[in-house]
Amino acid sequence: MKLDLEQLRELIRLLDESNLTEIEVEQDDDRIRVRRDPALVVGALAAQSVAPQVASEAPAVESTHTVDANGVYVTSPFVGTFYRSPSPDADAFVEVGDAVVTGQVLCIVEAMKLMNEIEAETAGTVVEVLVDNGKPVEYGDRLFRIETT
Amino acid sequence: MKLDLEQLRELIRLLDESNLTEIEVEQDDDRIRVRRDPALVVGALAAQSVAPQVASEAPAVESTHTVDANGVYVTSPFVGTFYRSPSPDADAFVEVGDAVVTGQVLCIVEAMKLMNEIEAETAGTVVEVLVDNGKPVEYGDRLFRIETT
Amino acid sequence: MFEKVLIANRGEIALRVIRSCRERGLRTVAVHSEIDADALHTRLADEAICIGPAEPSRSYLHIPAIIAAAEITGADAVHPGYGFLSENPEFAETCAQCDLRFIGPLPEQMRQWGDKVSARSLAKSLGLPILEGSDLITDVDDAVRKAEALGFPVLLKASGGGGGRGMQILRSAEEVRAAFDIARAESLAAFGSGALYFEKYLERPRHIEFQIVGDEHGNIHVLGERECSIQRRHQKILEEAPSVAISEEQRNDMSETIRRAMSKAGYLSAGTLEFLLDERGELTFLEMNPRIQVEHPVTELIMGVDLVAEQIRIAEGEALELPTRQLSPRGHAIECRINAEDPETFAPSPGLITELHMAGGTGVRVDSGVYGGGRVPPHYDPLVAKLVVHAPTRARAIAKMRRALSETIIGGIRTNIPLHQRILEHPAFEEGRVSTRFLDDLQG
Amino acid sequence: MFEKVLIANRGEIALRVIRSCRERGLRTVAVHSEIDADALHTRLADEAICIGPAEPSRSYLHIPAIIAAAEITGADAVHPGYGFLSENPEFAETCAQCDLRFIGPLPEQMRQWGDKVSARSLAKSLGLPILEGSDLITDVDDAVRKAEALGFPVLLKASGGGGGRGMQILRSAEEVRAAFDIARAESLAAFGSGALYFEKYLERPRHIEFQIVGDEHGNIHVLGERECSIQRRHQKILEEAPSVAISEEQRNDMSETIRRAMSKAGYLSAGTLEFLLDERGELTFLEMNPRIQVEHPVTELIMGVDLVAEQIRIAEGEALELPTRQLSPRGHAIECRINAEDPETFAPSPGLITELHMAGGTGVRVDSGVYGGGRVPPHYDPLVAKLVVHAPTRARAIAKMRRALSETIIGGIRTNIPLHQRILEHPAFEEGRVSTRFLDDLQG
Repeated sequence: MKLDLEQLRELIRLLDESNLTEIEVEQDDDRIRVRRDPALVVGALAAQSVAPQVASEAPAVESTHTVDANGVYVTSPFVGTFYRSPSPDADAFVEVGDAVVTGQVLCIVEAMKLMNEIEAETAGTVVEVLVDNGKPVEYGDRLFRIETT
Repeated sequence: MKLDLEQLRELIRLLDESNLTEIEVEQDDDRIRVRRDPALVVGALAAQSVAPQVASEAPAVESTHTVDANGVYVTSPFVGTFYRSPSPDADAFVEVGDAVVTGQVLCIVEAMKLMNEIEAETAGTVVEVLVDNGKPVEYGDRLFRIETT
Repeated sequence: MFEKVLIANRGEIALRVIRSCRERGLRTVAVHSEIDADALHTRLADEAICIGPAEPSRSYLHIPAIIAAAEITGADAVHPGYGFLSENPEFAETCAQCDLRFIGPLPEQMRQWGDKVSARSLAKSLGLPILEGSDLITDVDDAVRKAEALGFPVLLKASGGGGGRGMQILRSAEEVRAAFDIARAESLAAFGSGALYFEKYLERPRHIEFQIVGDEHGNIHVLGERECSIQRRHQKILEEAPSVAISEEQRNDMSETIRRAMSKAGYLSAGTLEFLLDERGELTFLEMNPRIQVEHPVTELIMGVDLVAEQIRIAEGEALELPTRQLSPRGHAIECRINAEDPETFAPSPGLITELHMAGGTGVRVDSGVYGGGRVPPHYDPLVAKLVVHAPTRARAIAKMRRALSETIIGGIRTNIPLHQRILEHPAFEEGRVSTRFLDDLQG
Repeated sequence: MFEKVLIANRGEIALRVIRSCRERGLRTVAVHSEIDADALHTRLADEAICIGPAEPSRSYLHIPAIIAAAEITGADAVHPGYGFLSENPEFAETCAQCDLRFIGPLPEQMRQWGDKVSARSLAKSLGLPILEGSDLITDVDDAVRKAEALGFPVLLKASGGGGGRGMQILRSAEEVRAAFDIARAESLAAFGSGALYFEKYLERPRHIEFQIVGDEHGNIHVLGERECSIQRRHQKILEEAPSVAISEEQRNDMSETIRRAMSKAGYLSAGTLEFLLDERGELTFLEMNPRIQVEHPVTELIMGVDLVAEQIRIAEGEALELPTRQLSPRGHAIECRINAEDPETFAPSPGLITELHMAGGTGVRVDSGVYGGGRVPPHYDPLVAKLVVHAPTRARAIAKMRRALSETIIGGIRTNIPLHQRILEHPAFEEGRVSTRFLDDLQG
């Protein structure tokens, strides 16, 4: 297969400049398709013109996980204060590099004096801790990045 | 594979101007498909209907003529009242089908009790009279359509 | 003095509270759902905390999330606005337990006035004239006896109900027998209580309400009445103050009666006493709303007060800033609630606001919760803005509101502006001949 | 009574006039250039006529086009707003010849007050205190003599000038000799007249102006003063009323002096007398503006009047609607002119308004000429909106304006809101210590 990169770049540029989500071209036995996430189109348009919008039809984040190209994120299911360990003197529940199993406690989010333990919903390896110990978190804030196994 | 980018741009423009979400063209062994997110269509239309309209950099209409695909239009250089003849009893200056020469009087636009004779700036044939006798006209209103010779 | 106030609401009332806070030099915290990440209150507060997804039960009604947001931001008081948690005594109690001052009445006052039958008997004991009605009904035979004693037509109401839900007009003993058991079951399902009672049904009453504010120091101010008869399915859509149907003498008499009653009750913060005005001109107490109301601006304009600022002062333990003498209305004010809805079908019309011009100029006040380029989400109530005018006379206020509506542009969504224009052009409205049936008559 | 009024202007003042017309039941005609086909005044008037291309000289300044628009729409009066043709006596005369009532002063009054030297001597003859100055200067030697007689520094001004153009501060005889011939040539080029004169130059004066209205029946009302010292290159950007520098006694005395003077002059319609207030507290007449002014709303708010409605009444031949007693200011009002310009460089910033939220709530008035989703064209003055607040005290008005600015969102273009915020946060402004040099000091 021989790629005409210039042509591909041109296609991507066209898509970028438009508010389309997909372009597909088929010729003889060749087929090129370029796509992007509709959510990004909204962002692009908003930057261009009016509106910064979370599309109203976007599904609510029901779980405490979100996924993107970079991995699985554990997100905060509560507003509260983030703690990495059960008490100030104790070791952190998990560190970067640790393997975790489903149901393992990753951290605590304190709200209304209650210590809510946040458990892993998938097994994997902790590759990033995204909030400092003792910092406030909002609903949906990303806490950890996990590489699933 | 050789892409006809001009054709593709035209397709994108067509999609943009419409409220469609997808166009697919298949010819012989070639196929082109352009798509966009349905959520964006409303936005795009709204943006069209909102906006600006006369681009600020558009040149002012300096002459009393405008041209579009359908021909040459004689436009009103004044606000006033449109008269097709020099007096109520007289014949109209021109009728549909008349040939006119440059400088020939086509009508009168009265403003501040002054009778302003509007002259043809190009030769041609009158193919349409667009305002009724005695009606008010604004600056830039189309008065006649002329087929140039 | 507070330093930071969390506003447990959204839309125009959240912005309304931000305004009074900011003018007093207080910092503000907005809480918002995910869908409201770019909402006006989120953008304009000093801090904003995402507390949950779009569904109200998991965000604006979710007490732990709101309390946690106050904790992490260090807010020292909470203003609940109207709707959502504003009349929830558990929320007020939770705030108190968490050292957060709740800007509103005491939890026990919410309980006292929240149940309609207990509110009626409390009002009666405080010396307020109440609409003739019955005690709680025990069974269907008791219902017939009580209805006949009262005289038909009667209104069957759920003691735990509100906003006009669960009400039925009954015009004979047969209708009572046919309706009673079903109504009890419905009330149980809807409000968790099958407690029902009767009120005398008035055919064409006016809805008149009196605004009060009270402080910890025993001061109660009665700030005149509002006329809120223009309603659709018990939802007010246009309000004015003062009412053409209330004479200065009746206003002063009723204000004094209310002042004495509410002083006795020791009422704290802002509240509204709702009355019906019958065709003979008699006012009878209906219910009490222990919160700031949507239509409070008409009172603010004619009385020259800032009711939200007074609520904040009261919660800080200060005395009211109002003069001790009875205030008199100055001029006339009208409010139109601009809803994102189809003016014919009343179907909600959420979406992107592509064009926006709110009315301006002399004597026009706009309390809006949206912005041009922003989005009206489908999850919440359709009120996008309140257009309020103030003029020396009612006729001039009507002329001003007509011109204010005529210059309002809200593109991209449909609004009920055409309905308001029909109301304001109607001869009966112009002459002040209105009742709670006005809109039914207009559309019927 | 008029039936239909043509508004020979655009932007916020055109909308301002539409409002007063509509509240009086008058129909309105907008005139607009091609570029303004979707402008707010075009959209909101009852009728709109395109009168020419974007260039003002061929549209908003083009007298025949405006008169013809009035003819074809059957308008019976013309309101000129401010700027454009508002002080053009030929336009007022042409209107009269075409049976159109010009809503403003008489042409001869515009001429009397339009030339600065003749305005000075007229004012002096009417008993107004005038800033020390010279007669017209004949040549350079005469200039040196006159400047020395007056005492340095002096201000060299063009009699036909305006808006601060063609003015020079001179501090010695040498500077006078060096400047005179060039200034004369420049004045000739700019204003068609080389007539120059001197005024005493005050280092840090305040700019104070008094609003008047007069009717055909000999009534003249003086509606207090405005403080307009916050200027950039002689363009006002923030105004307030009343002025902290004027005592009640001085206000009453000067109002009475002006009332007598303008009664003698028989002045018709709205007008403004501009004064300088020197550091000893003395007011001296500077010039008279025979039109409605941009900053008129601050007077409307503290005096409770509608100046445009009064202009219309006066032009209809009616008597003023104001009470005969002297009105007293109630509370304090501040206006910020929101311009589409870079707040640092002051470069114009036209374009599409992608997001819009104008301030609202209690005590805020917005007079805007734009809408969200609309465009600010580059051809006209950059004023997009006036934000005006009214509160019981100056301190509260400042707090209210700060919060009003904080909640104003105008996306897609840059505005001078950050500059206003810096002014309102400045201790000298808070304390009311301002002069016409305030902005130079702030930015210097």
